[in-house]
Amino acid sequence: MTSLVDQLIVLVMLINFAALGSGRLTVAIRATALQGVILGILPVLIHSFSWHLVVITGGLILAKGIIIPWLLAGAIAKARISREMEPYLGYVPTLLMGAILTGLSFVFAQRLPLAPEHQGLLFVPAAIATLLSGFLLLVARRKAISQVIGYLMLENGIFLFGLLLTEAMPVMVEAGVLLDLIVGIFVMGIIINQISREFSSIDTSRLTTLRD
Amino acid sequence: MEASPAGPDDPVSLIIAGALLIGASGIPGLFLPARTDWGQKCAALAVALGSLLGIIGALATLIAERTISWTIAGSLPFGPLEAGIDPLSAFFLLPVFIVAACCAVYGTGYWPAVHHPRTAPRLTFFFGVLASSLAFIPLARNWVLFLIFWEIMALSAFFSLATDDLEREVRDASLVYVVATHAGTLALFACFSLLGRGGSFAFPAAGTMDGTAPIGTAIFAAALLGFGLKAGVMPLHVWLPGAHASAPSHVSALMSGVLIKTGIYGLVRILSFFGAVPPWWGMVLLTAGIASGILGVAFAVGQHDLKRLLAYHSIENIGIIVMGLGVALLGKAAGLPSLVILGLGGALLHVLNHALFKSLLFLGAGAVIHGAGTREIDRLGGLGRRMPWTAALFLTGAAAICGLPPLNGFVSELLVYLGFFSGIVQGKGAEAPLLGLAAPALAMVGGMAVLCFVKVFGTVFLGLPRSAEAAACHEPGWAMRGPMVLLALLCALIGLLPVAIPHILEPALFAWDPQLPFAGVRLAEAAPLDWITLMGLVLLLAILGIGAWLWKRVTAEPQGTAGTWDCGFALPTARMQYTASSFAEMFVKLFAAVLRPRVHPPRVQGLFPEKSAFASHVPEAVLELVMAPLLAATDRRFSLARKLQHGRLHLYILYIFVTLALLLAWAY
Amino acid sequence: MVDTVIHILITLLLPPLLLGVINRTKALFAGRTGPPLLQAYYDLAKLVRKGSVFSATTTSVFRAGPVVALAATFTASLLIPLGEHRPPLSFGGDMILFAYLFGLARFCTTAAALDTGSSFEGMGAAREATYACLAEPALFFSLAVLARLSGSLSLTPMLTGTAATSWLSSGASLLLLAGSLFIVLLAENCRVPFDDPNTHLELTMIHEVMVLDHSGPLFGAILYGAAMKLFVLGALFTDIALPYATGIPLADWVLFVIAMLMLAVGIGVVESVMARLRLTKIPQMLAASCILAAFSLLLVLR
Amino acid sequence: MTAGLLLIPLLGAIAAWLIPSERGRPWVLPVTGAVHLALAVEAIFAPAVPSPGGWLHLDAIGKLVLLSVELLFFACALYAVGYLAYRQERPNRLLCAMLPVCLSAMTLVAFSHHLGLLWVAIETTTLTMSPLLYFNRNARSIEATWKYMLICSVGIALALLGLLFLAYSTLVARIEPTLLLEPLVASAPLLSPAWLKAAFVFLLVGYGTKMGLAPLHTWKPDAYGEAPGLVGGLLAGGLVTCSFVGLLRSYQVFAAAGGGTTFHRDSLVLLGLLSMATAAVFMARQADFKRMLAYSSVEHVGILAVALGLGKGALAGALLHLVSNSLTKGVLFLAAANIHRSYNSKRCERVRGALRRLPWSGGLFLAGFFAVTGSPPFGLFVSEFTIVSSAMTGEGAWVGGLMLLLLAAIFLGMARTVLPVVMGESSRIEHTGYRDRFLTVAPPLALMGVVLLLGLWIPEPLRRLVAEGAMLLGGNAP
Repeated sequence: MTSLVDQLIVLVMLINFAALGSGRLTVAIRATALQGVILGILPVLIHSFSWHLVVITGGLILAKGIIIPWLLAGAIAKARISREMEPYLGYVPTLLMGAILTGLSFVFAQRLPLAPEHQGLLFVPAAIATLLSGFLLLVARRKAISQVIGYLMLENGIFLFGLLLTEAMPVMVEAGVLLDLIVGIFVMGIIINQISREFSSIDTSRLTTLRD
Repeated sequence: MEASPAGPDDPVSLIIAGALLIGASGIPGLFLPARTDWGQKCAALAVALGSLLGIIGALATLIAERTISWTIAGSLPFGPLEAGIDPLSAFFLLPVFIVAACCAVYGTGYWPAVHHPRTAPRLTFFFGVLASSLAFIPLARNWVLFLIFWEIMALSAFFSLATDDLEREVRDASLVYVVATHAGTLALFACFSLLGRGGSFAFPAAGTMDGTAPIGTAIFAAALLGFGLKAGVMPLHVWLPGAHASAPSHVSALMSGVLIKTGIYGLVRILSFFGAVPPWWGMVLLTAGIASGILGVAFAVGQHDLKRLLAYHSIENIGIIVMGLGVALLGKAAGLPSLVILGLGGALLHVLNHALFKSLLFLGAGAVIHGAGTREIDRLGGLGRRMPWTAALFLTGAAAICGLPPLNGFVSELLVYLGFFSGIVQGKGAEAPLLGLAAPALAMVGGMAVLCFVKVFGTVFLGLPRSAEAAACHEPGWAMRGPMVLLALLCALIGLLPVAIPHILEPALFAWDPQLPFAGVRLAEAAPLDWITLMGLVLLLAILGIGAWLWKRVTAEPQGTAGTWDCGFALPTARMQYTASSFAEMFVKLFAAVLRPRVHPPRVQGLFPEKSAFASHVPEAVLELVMAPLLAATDRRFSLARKLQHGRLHLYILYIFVTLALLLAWAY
Repeated sequence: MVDTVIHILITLLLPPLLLGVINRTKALFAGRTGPPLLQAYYDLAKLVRKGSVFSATTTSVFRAGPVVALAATFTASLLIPLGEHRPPLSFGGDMILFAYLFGLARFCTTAAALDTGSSFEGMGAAREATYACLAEPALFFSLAVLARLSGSLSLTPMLTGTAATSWLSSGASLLLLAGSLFIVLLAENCRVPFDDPNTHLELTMIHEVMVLDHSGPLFGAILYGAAMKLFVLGALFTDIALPYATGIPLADWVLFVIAMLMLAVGIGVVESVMARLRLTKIPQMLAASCILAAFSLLLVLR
Repeated sequence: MTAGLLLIPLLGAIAAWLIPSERGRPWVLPVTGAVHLALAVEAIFAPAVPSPGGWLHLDAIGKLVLLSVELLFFACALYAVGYLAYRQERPNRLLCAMLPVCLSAMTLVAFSHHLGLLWVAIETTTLTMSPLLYFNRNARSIEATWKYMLICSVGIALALLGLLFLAYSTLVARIEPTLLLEPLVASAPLLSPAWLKAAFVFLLVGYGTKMGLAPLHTWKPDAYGEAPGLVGGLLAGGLVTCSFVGLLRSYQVFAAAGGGTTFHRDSLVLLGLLSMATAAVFMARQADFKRMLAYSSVEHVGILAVALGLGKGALAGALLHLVSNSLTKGVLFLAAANIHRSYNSKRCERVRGALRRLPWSGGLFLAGFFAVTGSPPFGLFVSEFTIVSSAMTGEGAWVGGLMLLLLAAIFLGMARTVLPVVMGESSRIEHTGYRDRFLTVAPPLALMGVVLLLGLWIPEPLRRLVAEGAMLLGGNAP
C-alpha cells in the first residue's frame, strides 16, 4: 500500500513539472485537475474506511477535478484568451528552478519529525514541492489565468499535506475550506473576465498603474 | 512643607477654577452669531477674571509655601492620576496667568471679531484652551496626565497659530511646528517610560533619584531632547522663528512668553528628582545655553522681519535661562549651594521676566502691524511720532530685554552672572574655566542684544517713515494699549523693587532641592537685591537731575529747527536712511561664517541701467541649511525605495515567497 | 564721608582735564603749542550757554539720549574705587551693574543717533554697537580674572588692596589683563587707533559721527559724558596697572590724580605714534584683547 | 443569541438582495447594524459560555474584537445610506448584500475558538470584500481588486498550511489531533517544537499578508486607495482586526508552548518594525491621501505586531490598540471619502483647503490624523504609550527607541500630506456639489468621540476585558 501511495505522490510531483514546463494553458489546467483527482484518491489509501473519508474524497474530486477546471475553462472561453502561458521566466529556467525548489523541499522536510504511522511517506516534501511549484507559476507567468493555476497548485500542495490530517479535520471545516476555495476561484474568474473587458487583455504586466 | 491633601478652601481651588474659566472662555463665542464681538469680549473678561483668581491662588501658595496633592480617579491603564501643586509649580503659574490675561484683552483689539468673523471665534476658543492647558501643566504630578495637558497645549497652539492659514508662510510654519512638537512629545514618551520603569507614572519626590546611574543619563538625554524642542534650545529651535512670526501677535506673545517656558518647567521638574547629578549635566546645559544665547541673538541681528527677530530673541533668552540651570546643576554636583541659589534663582526669575518683556515686545510688534500693516522693519520708520505710546512701551521692553538697569531683565541676568562669578571664585574642578567662558559669553549676548534692539527701535520708531503705510500709521486703542502698559509697569516694578523677589522665588528654589534650606545660603544675602533698588533710584535721580538742569539750559537759550545734517546733499529722501539691514550689515559680515547671509545683488548694466533691486536675508540656518537638505536627501533615498511598490503583481508574490523562505531559514 | 565728597568732586572735575592733557601731549609730539590744558572746560562752558538747533526729524529720544548716557556714566563712576579709596557705593555684583550702565549709555546714544534719520549717524551707531559686542567679552574676562584673584564679587576688593600683592603672585596674568583693558579703554573711548576724535570725514568716524546733529547744552553733555567715561574706565585701568598706595589718604588721592594724568599722557603718546586702523581691522584688534584676557583667566584658573 | 448574531446579518443580506428600490435598500444596513449592535452589546456584557464542543466561545479577546467591529460597522452602515444616496448612478445591490455577510463572518471570527473555523471565517471576509472593491467599476479598481484577491488568497492559503502544521504537531506528540483552541493551549508544551516553528512561520506570513505586514502589504495601498471610503474603513478597521485575531489565537498556543525559544516573538518584532519603517518610507511625499491611509494601516499593523512580540505589559496595549485603531481608521477613511467625493480627486496636489470647503470632514480628517499618530488625548496615545513604556521597561529598550524614531518619521510624512490637504485656500478645482451632510458626518464624528473618550477614560468593563485578554495571551494585566 505504502509503495502505491508513494508512487502517486511522485506522480503529483511529476505533474508539477508538467505544469511548469508546458506552454499551454489547457495542459496546465488539466495537470492541476489531475492532481486534484489524485488528492481525492490518496486518503482512501492511507486511512481506514469511514463516511467522513467518503465525503472528503468525493468533495475533493468534485471540487478540484471537475468544478474548478470547468470554471477556469469557462473563464478562458468567455474572455477569449489565447492559450499561451506567456512566461516572464522561460520554460527551461522555470523547470530548473522547479527542480531546485523540489530539492530544497526535501531538505526542509528532513528537519520535521514525522508521526510514526507516516514514516517513510513522501507527503511532506511533496506537499512543499507542490506549494513551491505553485509559487513559481505565480511568479513566473504573465497571464492572470496562469496565476490562478499557480494558486490552485499551491492549494493542491496544502491539501496534499492536509490528507495526513483528514481525521483531525472536522467535515464542516473541510467543507468550508473547499467552499471558500471554489468561491475564490469563481470570484477570480469573474475578475479575469472584467480585466479582459477593461484592458482587452489579461496580461498582468499591464496591471501596473497602481504604484508609488 | 508636608504634602497635604487638597481641600476646598485651598488656594489651589482658586487656580483650578481660574484655569477652567479660562479654558471655557471661548465656548460661548462659538455659538454666538458671527460679526458680533460679544463672545470675544466675554472671553477676554473671563480670561482676565480667571487669571486674577489664578494669580491670587499662585501667590498664596508661594507665600504659604504650601505643597498640596490629590488624585484623580483615572481609568486609564496607568493607575490613578496624581495632581498637585508646590511653590515651583505656583511660580511657573504666575507668568501664565499674567500674560494670558494681557494677551486675551489685547486680542479683542488686535483680532476683532467684527473684522475676522470667520476666524475670531475659533481663535478665541483655542486661545482659551491653550492658556488653560498652560495653567494645568504645572499641576500634573503624573506623566500621563502631564502628557495629556502637554499635547492639548501643543494642539491648541497649533490651531491658534494656523488661524491665518490662507498665508503660505503660516501653513509652512504650522507644519514645521507640528512636526517639531510631535517629535518632542515622542522624546518625552521615551523619557517618561524610563521614569516609569518602576511601574508607577507618578512623579518621584524631589531628590530621590540617582543621576549618576546609566538610566539617569538616558532620562536626562531624552528630557533634554523633548523639552529642549519645546523651549527652543539651539539647535532644536527650528520651529520657533516661523511659528512666532506667523501666529497672530497676541498668540505669539503667549507662545514666546509662556508656552516655550513649559519646556523649561519640564526640565527643571525632572532635574529636581535627582539627588546626585554628574557635573557633566551642568556643563552640557551651560554649553547649550551659551550656544542658544549667542547664536539666537546673532541670528536676531540678521533678521528684518520684526516678529521673526523677536522670536530669535526668545531663543537667546531661553539660552540665558538654560545657562542659569547649568550653573545650578554644576553647583549641585560640586556641593556649592550658592551656585544653585543664584543659578536656578536667576533662571526662574528670568522665566518670569522674559514672559513679561517678551510678551510686551510681541504685543508692541502687534501694535506696529496693526498700525502700519507690515512687519518688515525696512518698510517702517518714524512710527514714534504718531504712535508715542507704542514707541515708549516698546522702548521699555527693549531696554528690559537687553538687561539694562533699572529694569527687570537686569535683575535676573545679574543673578545668573553672580552664579558664574561665584563659580569662578569658588570653583575647583573643570567647571571654573567653563563658567569663566560663560560670563563673557553672556556679556557678548548683552552687547549684541543692545545692537539688535537699537536697530529695531531706531528703524521702526525713529527717523522718517520709509513707506506710505508707515507714514499713515495709527496708535491702537486702549484694549491693546492697556495690557502693554500693565506689562511695562511690571517690568519696571521688578527692576526697581527686586527686594520682594525672594519671597516668591525662594519657596520655588526650596521645592526644587529640599536640601537647599539647610545649606545656610539665602537669596537675599547672595544677591544685592536691596542695592539694586538703591542704584535704580540713584540712576533715576541722576537722569532727572541732569535732565532738568540741561533742559533748563536748552530752553533758556534760543532754539532753532533745521534739517538733519546731510553733508551738503541736495535731495535727501527717507529711503536713504540707514535701514535695519544696513545697520546690521557690519555685524552680519563679521559672523558670516555662522549666519550665512544670502545677498541678492542688483545687476547694473549699461550707461543708463534699468531699475534694479537689492535684497539680503539671513536664512534660518538649521532649518534651511541643515534640515531641509537632509530631508530632501532622505526623500530622494526614499523615492528609490518606493520603487519597490512597482505595481507588478508577480513580484509582490515573490516578496511573500522570499519572506517565507527567509523566516524559515532563520527558524531552522 | 569726606572720601565720598572727594570722590564725587574728582569725578566731576577731573575728566575734561584728561582731554586737555592728551591734546597737549599730542601737540608736543607734533611740535605745536596746542590748545590750553583747560580748553575742554572752556568748550563746555561755552556750549551750555549756546542756543540749540534740532533737526525736524528728531523726537524726545534725541533729547533724552545724552542725558541718560551722562547719568549712567555718572552712576557708574560711583562704583569704581579711585586709587586705594573705597567708592561711595559698593556691593557684591556691582561690577556687572558697572558694565551694564555703559550698555545703557550706549543704547541711548545710538538710539539718539538713529533718531536723526541720517545715514551718517546710523553708520556711526552701527559701528559703535557692533564693536561693543566684541569689547564687552574682554571686559568680562578681565572681571573674571579679578574676581578669581581677589575671591570677591565686588569692584572695590577687586581693585584695591589685593592688586599689589597679585602683581607679585600672578604678574604674567595681570600684565595680559592690563594689556587687554588698555585696548578696551581705547576702543570704548574712541581713541586712536580705533577712532580719531579729530577726524573731519563723516564716513570714517565712529563716535563723532553719531553726534553730528547735537548742539548747544546737549552737545556739551555728550562731550562731558565722553570725558567722564574716559575717566571712569581709565580709573579701572590705573587701579590695576598702578596699584601703589601710601596708606595716607591725602597722598593716595594725589597719587591717583597723578596716575590718571600719566594715563592721559600715555594715551596721548599712543595717539601720536600710532596711525588709525582700517575699520575692518578693528574687530581683529578687539578679538585680540579678548584673547589676551582669556589667556589671563586661564593662567589664574590653572 | 450566538445564532442570532451570526444569522441576522445573513437575513439582512437576503433582504437587501430582494429589495428592488435602489434608494430604500441601503437602509437595510443601519437596521441590521443596529439590531446586531444591540445583540452584540448584550453578548459582550453577558458572561461567556462556550458552545457545546467548544467551537464558539466569546472570550475577552473575542468581545473586544466584536465591540470594535460592531461600532465600526454601524458607523459605516449609517454612512453608507448618505453615501449611496449621493452616488445613485451606481447599483448598490451587491454592496448592500455583501456588507452584512461580511459582518456575519467578522462576528464568526470573534466567536470562533476552532482555528479551522476561524480560518474559514477570515477567508470569507476576504471574499465578501472583493466585489466591493470593484464598486467604482473602472480600470484602476479592477486592478486593485485583482491584486487584493490573488495576494490575500495566497497568503491565507499559507495560513491554512500553518494550521495544518499545527495540527500535525499534535499528531507527532501522540495527542488527539485537534484545532480547538483550549486543548491546544493546554497541551502546547508537549507539541513538537519543530512543527510548531514551521506552523508559526506559515501562520505569520499567511495572516501577516492578510493584515498587511511589510513586505507582505503590497496589496494594501492599491485596495485602500481604490475602494470606496466605507469599504476602506471596514478593510482597515474590520478585516485587519479579524486577521490579527487569527494571529492572536495562534500566538496563544505559541505563548503557552514556551520552550525557551523567542523566535516567534523576535520575528513578530522584526516584521513589525519593518512594517513601521516601510510606512515611514512610503508616507514621505505620498501624493495620494487614501494610499497614505493604507500605509498608516501598515504602520499600525506593525505596532500591533511589535506589541505582540514584546509580550508582557505590551499585550494589554496591543488589545487596546486593536480597538482604538479600528475606530480611528473608520474616522479617517470616512472623512477622506467625503473629501474625495467633494473634490473628485484624492491627489494631494489637487486637493487643498478641505477645512474651508468641508469644515466638518476636513476637521475630522485633521483630528483623525492627530489621533492616528498617537497624540494625547486620543485613544491611540494610551495604547502606544503603554506599548512603548513596556518596551522601555524590559530588555527591549532599543525596540522602544526605534519605534519612537519611526513614529517621528511617520508623523513627518503624514503631516506633510495631511496639513496641505486640509489647510489653506480651497483649491480651484470644480466643486462636485458634495457637501457635508448629517449622515456622512455624524458617523465619523461619533467614532471620533469614542476615540477621544478612550484616550481620557476607559470604562471599567472595557478595562476588565483588556486585562482578561492580556492574561489569555500570557501577559500581565495593566
